Amino acid sequence: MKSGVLNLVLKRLGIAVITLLIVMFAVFFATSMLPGDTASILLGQAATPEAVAGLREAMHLNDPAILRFLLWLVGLLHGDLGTSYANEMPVATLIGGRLVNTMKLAGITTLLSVPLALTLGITAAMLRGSVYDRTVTILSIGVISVPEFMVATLAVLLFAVYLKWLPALSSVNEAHSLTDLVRIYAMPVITLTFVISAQMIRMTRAAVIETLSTPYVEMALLKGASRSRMVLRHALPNALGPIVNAVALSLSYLVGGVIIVETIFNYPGIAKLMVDAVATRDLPLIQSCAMIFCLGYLFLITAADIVAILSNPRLR
Amino acid sequence: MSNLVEVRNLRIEAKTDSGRLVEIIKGVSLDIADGEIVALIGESGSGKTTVALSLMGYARPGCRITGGEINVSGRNMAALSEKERARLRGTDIAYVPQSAAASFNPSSTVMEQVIEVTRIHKLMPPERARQRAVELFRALSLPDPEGIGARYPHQVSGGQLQRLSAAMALIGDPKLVIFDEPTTALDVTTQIDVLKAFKSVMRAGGVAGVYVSHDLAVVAQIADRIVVLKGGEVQETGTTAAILSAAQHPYTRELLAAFEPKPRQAHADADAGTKQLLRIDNVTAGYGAVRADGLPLIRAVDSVSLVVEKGRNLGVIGESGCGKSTLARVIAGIHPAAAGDIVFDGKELQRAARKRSQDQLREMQIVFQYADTALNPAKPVEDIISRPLAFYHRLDRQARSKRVDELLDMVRLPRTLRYRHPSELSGGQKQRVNFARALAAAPKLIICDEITSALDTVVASAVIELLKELQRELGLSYIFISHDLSVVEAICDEIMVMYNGERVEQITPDKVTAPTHPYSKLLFSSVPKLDPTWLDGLVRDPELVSQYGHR
Amino acid sequence: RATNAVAAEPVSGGNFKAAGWSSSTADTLDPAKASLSTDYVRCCSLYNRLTFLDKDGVTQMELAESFDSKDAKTWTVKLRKGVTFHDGKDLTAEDVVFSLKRHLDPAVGSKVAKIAAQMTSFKAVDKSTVEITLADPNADLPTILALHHFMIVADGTTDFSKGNGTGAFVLQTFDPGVRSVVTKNKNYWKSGKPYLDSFEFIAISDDSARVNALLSGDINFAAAINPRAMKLIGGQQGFELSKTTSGNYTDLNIRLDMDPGSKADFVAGMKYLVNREQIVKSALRGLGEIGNDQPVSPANIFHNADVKPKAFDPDKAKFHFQKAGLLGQSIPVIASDAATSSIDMAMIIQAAGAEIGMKLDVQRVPSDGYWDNYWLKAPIHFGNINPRPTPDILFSLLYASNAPWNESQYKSEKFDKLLIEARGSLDQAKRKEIYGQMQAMVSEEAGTIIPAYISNVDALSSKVKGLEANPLGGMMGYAMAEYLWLEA
Amino acid sequence: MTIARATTSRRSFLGHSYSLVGVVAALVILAWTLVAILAPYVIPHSIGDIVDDDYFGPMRQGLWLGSDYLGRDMLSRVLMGARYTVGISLAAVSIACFSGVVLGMIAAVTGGWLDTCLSRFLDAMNSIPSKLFGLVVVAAVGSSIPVLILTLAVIYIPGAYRFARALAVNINTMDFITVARVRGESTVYLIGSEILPNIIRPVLADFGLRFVFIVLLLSGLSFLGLGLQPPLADWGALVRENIGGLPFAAPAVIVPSLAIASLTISVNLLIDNLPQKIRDRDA
Ligand SMILES: Nc1ncnc2c1ncn2[C@@H]1O[C@H](COP(=O)(O)OP(=O)(O)OP(=O)(O)O)[C@@H](O)[C@H]1O
Ligand SMILES: Nc1ncnc2c1ncn2[C@@H]1O[C@H](COP(=O)(O)OP(=O)(O)OP(=O)(O)O)[C@@H](O)[C@H]1O
Ligand SMILES: [Mg+2]
Ligand SMILES: [Mg+2]
Ligand code: NI
Repeated sequence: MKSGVLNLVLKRLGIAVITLLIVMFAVFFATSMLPGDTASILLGQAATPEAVAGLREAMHLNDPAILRFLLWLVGLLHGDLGTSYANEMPVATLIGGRLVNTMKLAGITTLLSVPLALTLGITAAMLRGSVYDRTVTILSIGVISVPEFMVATLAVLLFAVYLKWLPALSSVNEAHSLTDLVRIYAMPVITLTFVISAQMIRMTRAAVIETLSTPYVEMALLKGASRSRMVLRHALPNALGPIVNAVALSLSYLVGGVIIVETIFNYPGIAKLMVDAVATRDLPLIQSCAMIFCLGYLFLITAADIVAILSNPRLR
Repeated sequence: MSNLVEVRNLRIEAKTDSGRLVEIIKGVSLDIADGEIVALIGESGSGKTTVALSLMGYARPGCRITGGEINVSGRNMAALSEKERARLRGTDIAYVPQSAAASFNPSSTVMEQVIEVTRIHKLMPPERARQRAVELFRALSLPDPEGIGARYPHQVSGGQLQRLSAAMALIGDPKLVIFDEPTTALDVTTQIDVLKAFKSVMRAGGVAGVYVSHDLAVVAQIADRIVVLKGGEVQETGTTAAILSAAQHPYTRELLAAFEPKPRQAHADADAGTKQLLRIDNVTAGYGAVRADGLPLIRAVDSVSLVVEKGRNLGVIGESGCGKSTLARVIAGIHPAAAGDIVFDGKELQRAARKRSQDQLREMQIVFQYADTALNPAKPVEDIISRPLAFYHRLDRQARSKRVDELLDMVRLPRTLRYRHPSELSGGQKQRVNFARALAAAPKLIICDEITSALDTVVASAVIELLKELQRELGLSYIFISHDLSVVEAICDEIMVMYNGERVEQITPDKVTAPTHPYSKLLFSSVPKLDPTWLDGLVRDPELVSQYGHR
Repeated sequence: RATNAVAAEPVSGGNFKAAGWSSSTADTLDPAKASLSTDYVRCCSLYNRLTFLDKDGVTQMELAESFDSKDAKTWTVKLRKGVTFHDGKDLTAEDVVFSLKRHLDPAVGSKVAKIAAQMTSFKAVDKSTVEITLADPNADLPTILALHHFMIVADGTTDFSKGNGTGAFVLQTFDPGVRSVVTKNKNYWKSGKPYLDSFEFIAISDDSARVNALLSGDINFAAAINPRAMKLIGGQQGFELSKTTSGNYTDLNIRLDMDPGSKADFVAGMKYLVNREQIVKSALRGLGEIGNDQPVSPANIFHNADVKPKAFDPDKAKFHFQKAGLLGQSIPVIASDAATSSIDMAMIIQAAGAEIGMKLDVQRVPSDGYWDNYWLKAPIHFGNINPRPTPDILFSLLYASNAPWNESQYKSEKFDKLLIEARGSLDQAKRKEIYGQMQAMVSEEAGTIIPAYISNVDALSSKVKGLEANPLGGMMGYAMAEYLWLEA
Repeated sequence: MTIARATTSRRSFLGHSYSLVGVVAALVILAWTLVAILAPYVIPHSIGDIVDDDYFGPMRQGLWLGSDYLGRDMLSRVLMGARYTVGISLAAVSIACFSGVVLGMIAAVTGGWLDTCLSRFLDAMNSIPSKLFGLVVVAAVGSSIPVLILTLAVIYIPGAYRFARALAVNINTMDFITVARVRGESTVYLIGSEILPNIIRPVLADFGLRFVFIVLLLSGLSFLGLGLQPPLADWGALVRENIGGLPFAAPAVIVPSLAIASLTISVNLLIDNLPQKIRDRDA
């Protein structure tokens, strides 16, 4: 059994590496499809043909793009993410702190939203068709149907501008104490929780409802199990597969999708970095960011797949 | 109040999806005294499971207890709050479900589920509960009583699961145990051990029981009294001896009469130019990793050869887990053989069904053992049965509808059932829908895997009659897998005995009294008799039991 | 309500936090590469220029003590003495020569390479004198060198991440695309300045977030706020607005060398179709001045007030379109968020067109890559031009026949001649006259429609003092850090 | 199961049973669809016309929903916005879910290489940032409403695929699928008639959520220059361009938000309370 799981994990890791390569190439291809290159974009309005040609020469952009891509891949094998075209800093330096920030935000949001969403999803499933269930449905759909930037802006207006309880900006460098930390992260985390919870709530609800009608849950009832025991001990473990998939898909949003939250709260994370990189056609930076997103995504779905398999002894 | 259980005028209604109410239990009353075992017998679909469940104050989804009282040790289960009911379930009243396989949570170990009752009601420390469970496993003659608890449900055979669910019910020392067809998946040799265990446990603890079964011989061994149900009404109640020897009600008599199936008449054209329909040679198949020689690690079927002649039937019997279903799947091409040849109707068949032609697929139909999982839960019965009609025979809508009615009639199902989903059927009803679907294909050979295990004697013998009739009219052949020897005897021209994946003997029905192989001897001597004293008086050859009993 | 803080007694101290509107990983401390307001603000706090433009648009000396030339071709620049870089090195002529010469190297990627190209030779005459020779006479050189890109850096600098300049602040933190913090330069050569202990600059690209951050007290200063937020801030205690009308404009360019711009009547019709008043009123919410299709704004001393804006006249427009035979055809107009307010302007023009049966197909294209892919290229597109200190720069960059950014492909020999004549002349009155004539020419003949000069509004906490408007743009021409102080 | 029983009262009509909530939700959707169809004939002002000197004007006679940031009539813009939000989103989500679910079921039924390749390919697609993807689409094929719909669909196919496949894989191991297989049924029948009916509920729930996501992403793509061109605007874009009115509680930002919420909530409630065909016909 144990070695079976190990084998499975190794196999999945191998497949993940291949997926990563596909993504890297797709991103490369996409980037080279975009009109304009780093030189002309950096020069912006000042991009005269001569100036662009000169800068291209100086930045070694005249080498074929595919060659630069391959060189970057080779560098990657040595743990070198390359140097940004746009500002000549090592990509690792540019990404470093921001990646940590992104992870922090994602981590805190996960800690808050996953338990919340699962609780709401499970309770809604238990009380299916009740007023409570409907309220949860309406609220969760209502909350995601409000655009993210509006939720964030409303939160700022309310908590920062009118009530002055929280700062409007999440300046991570000003966190010196736990209270600071709470104050800084409160609004971004709440906004993101709003955004990602609905999917988890709905999918948890759907999955638990499916398992609640199985004979073994009925059997648990006939053993005198309480409602919570039936759900937590019998229904939930068997609904875990779809639930962890939904959780993984929702959380993957936290890696690359938080651009709006980063913008509004001025939170220096990696999503904005990627947008900047695309805007400047900064291939090494785009590739590195894309790789991080992809790794995050692959990590999550692989973890989800493995949890799903582990939770079902039949698949082990 | 003198009796442990007093049910008065119980009414249970089911609500169909149009909101129409159907009364499925129409005023049932019954009593069970302390320590008494009452058997519920009767027609499949008569409401046995429903009545049994109502004793726990429970009605299946879509059903509702609408009237009457269900007093269990003085409390009306129907009127209690859900919380109070939960307190009684598992401790005062325990339930052994009809389909044990589906009633185990696939994601937790068997032991956890067996001792769960003690956790829920805080009856004893888990350590103590585990010890007790192991004692019960041993009493129920489960193999490896110490280790079996650590397995997951899918690692345990169907017959074993049935016994494990009995252990699950008994661990809370209930005052009343409800057994819903607890031995349907057991071969007769195992059944004996289990029945003995039930009897001793119940007798020792003074436990009362409700025993739902279609098997009159089994009921005869275990029950003190018998309640006969039909169409949601009690037909007759009486002590076991009285019912068996002097039944009053015509339906009961019918049931009893049907218990002794008419033995198969020698085939009219038995000798007239028999032709081979199916021949398999040295087929080997199994599960697990494939070894270097191309054979699987675990061999469930080991070099089995057999022949089925046109218009003749082959019975396959043997212990639970001996490879009967696997053999059926191999022939049908669902589980391609690792070695061996299959010749059907003169032509060599591909091992995998995928590669066989549509006609070949149609001509050989298989009826799966577990009707629960073989029916698509999302489709109504009529869609399920009419699909082969549309697929193989391209019948139009009207013709299909007509044929569905005919098929339902053939398997003794009311026509109104056609609109229901499988979840709204009783165990035996599902089994018959499953069979009707195979008939719809109009095949030459039907592989029947336990198609009567959930049927009462009347319906079962009707189905057997149907099989014979079809055979006469259309020259069909059957491979008949069953644990029920009398049914096999009734229909089969040849009987193959399997043991541990191998074919140990092939005999003809008229010779069942004199099998040559020792395992066959043990098997045939274990068939229960309608005589209530049979079990207590049974003496088996201890050597045989130790050699072929449960490992 | 656009209050300018009246000079009170400045106080020293305080940490100042300001937010601009854009930032990116391409943020740089290399003045030659500076391209966004963020870069300008940072460079202004770290470096000095030889000259700068004061609030009235008059060129003042900064690191230079004097600019002298007899023929406007060879210029002698005397440098201020006693100026040191942050690393302690003295400012010398070599530094100036290095700083200016860099722009000619294509590898540097200077934004002003084209303008710098007229400087053909540099000579460090002595430690504090530099001689600059131009290809052709240009009286505006002192003003040209007031551009933000011509900041003076230390000789031989290749790594600009230290921000080593002579400016009022010393770099503490710089995180491209995120923020920068600079602290007071104790040895600053302008005595008493700066007042602030530290100056932090971030960018909040979301308009309302920027305003909200100011209102919640997270920052002291929000640059370039949306005009629609004025109502909000104006109604609040403790906040003020500062309005600057500089020469910034968003223009609609119709290329004269392509269809449909090659039909003169189409261009004429479009000029009548643009409802300038409505653009100022609705798109800019009053924060702008009506323009008359030429680039020299009223803030500039050379502005010709006699060139009147064309009145909105759909009938005349219809007449011209009919004459051009284009009425009823669908004409694509490219707009993008990259060019401020261009989408709103396009919609206003489109709506006016719809009234007279002129179908304008407004195409919103991504701001990403806009300048590269559409600007100057599409037959009809929007541009956005930042303020430039002199008409010469504007005309030679945008309208001369060989101008690199000739937005409408306007070609006029007469115009080119006038441009060179004015450039070489040291006679202010004559230049004003020539520039006036040129303004009239482009207004009438070029394919560029400049409906309005866009004002910039910065919002700030009332505690911030010392802010004055500057023709080079908001935030006192991006140089505010040095001049502001925080009321105790 | 007592604990998972719908308690809604249902009414029947034309061989189907309906719940009240479902009917109300369907009516809301129907109303918006009608608005979408009729909008051009009923809007009081042209959506590009500036009719108010003020901006973020309040609700008042003539401008029933106030004015937007440019002073245009909000009522007209919201009514016209329904066309794009309802039409484009529904088209896109249908394409996305249809292709995703069909591919997912095919992968689950077929298994083997096809499954692996398809899964990896779609995983890879899912990890390409949608902004990059959008830009590439604009650059490669330009911008039009069909392109916008396809882009939205392509962005959401991998998610729908993953979810449907996860569900279908479980069903695929059931005996009744084996029964159909040995009957010789085609893949099309297997996925359409045997698997789909068993996963339809979660698939529809997923459809509802994806619909919400697409409604929101729609405006994001418009801002990338993909699809809707000014002065046309979908509801998300209306919220976005008028977000500056939020501190003033301007109807210009609140009304389109409510419109989005009413539509998306209705779609999801309808999915939870779909009319059910009544099988029982022997009443
Ligand atoms: N939800 C439902 N709607 C309508 N009828 C139902 C529903 N559930 C069960 N029934 C019917 O109720 C009757 C009693 O079912 P029950 O399961 O109690 O039968 P049973 O006696 O246990 O039969 P078997 O021996 O076949 O298991 C059957 O005829 C069945 O078709
Ligand atoms: N999927 C599987 N993987 C591994 N072993 C299996 C699998 N299915 C069946 N087996 C094993 O193969 C053997 C034969 O199983 P099979 O189902 O053919 O038994 P059977 O004779 O039909 O028993 P029963 O009478 O209980 O239905 C058993 O020992 C069983 O444990
Ligand atoms: Mg039953
Ligand atoms: Mg079997
Ligand atoms: Ni039986």
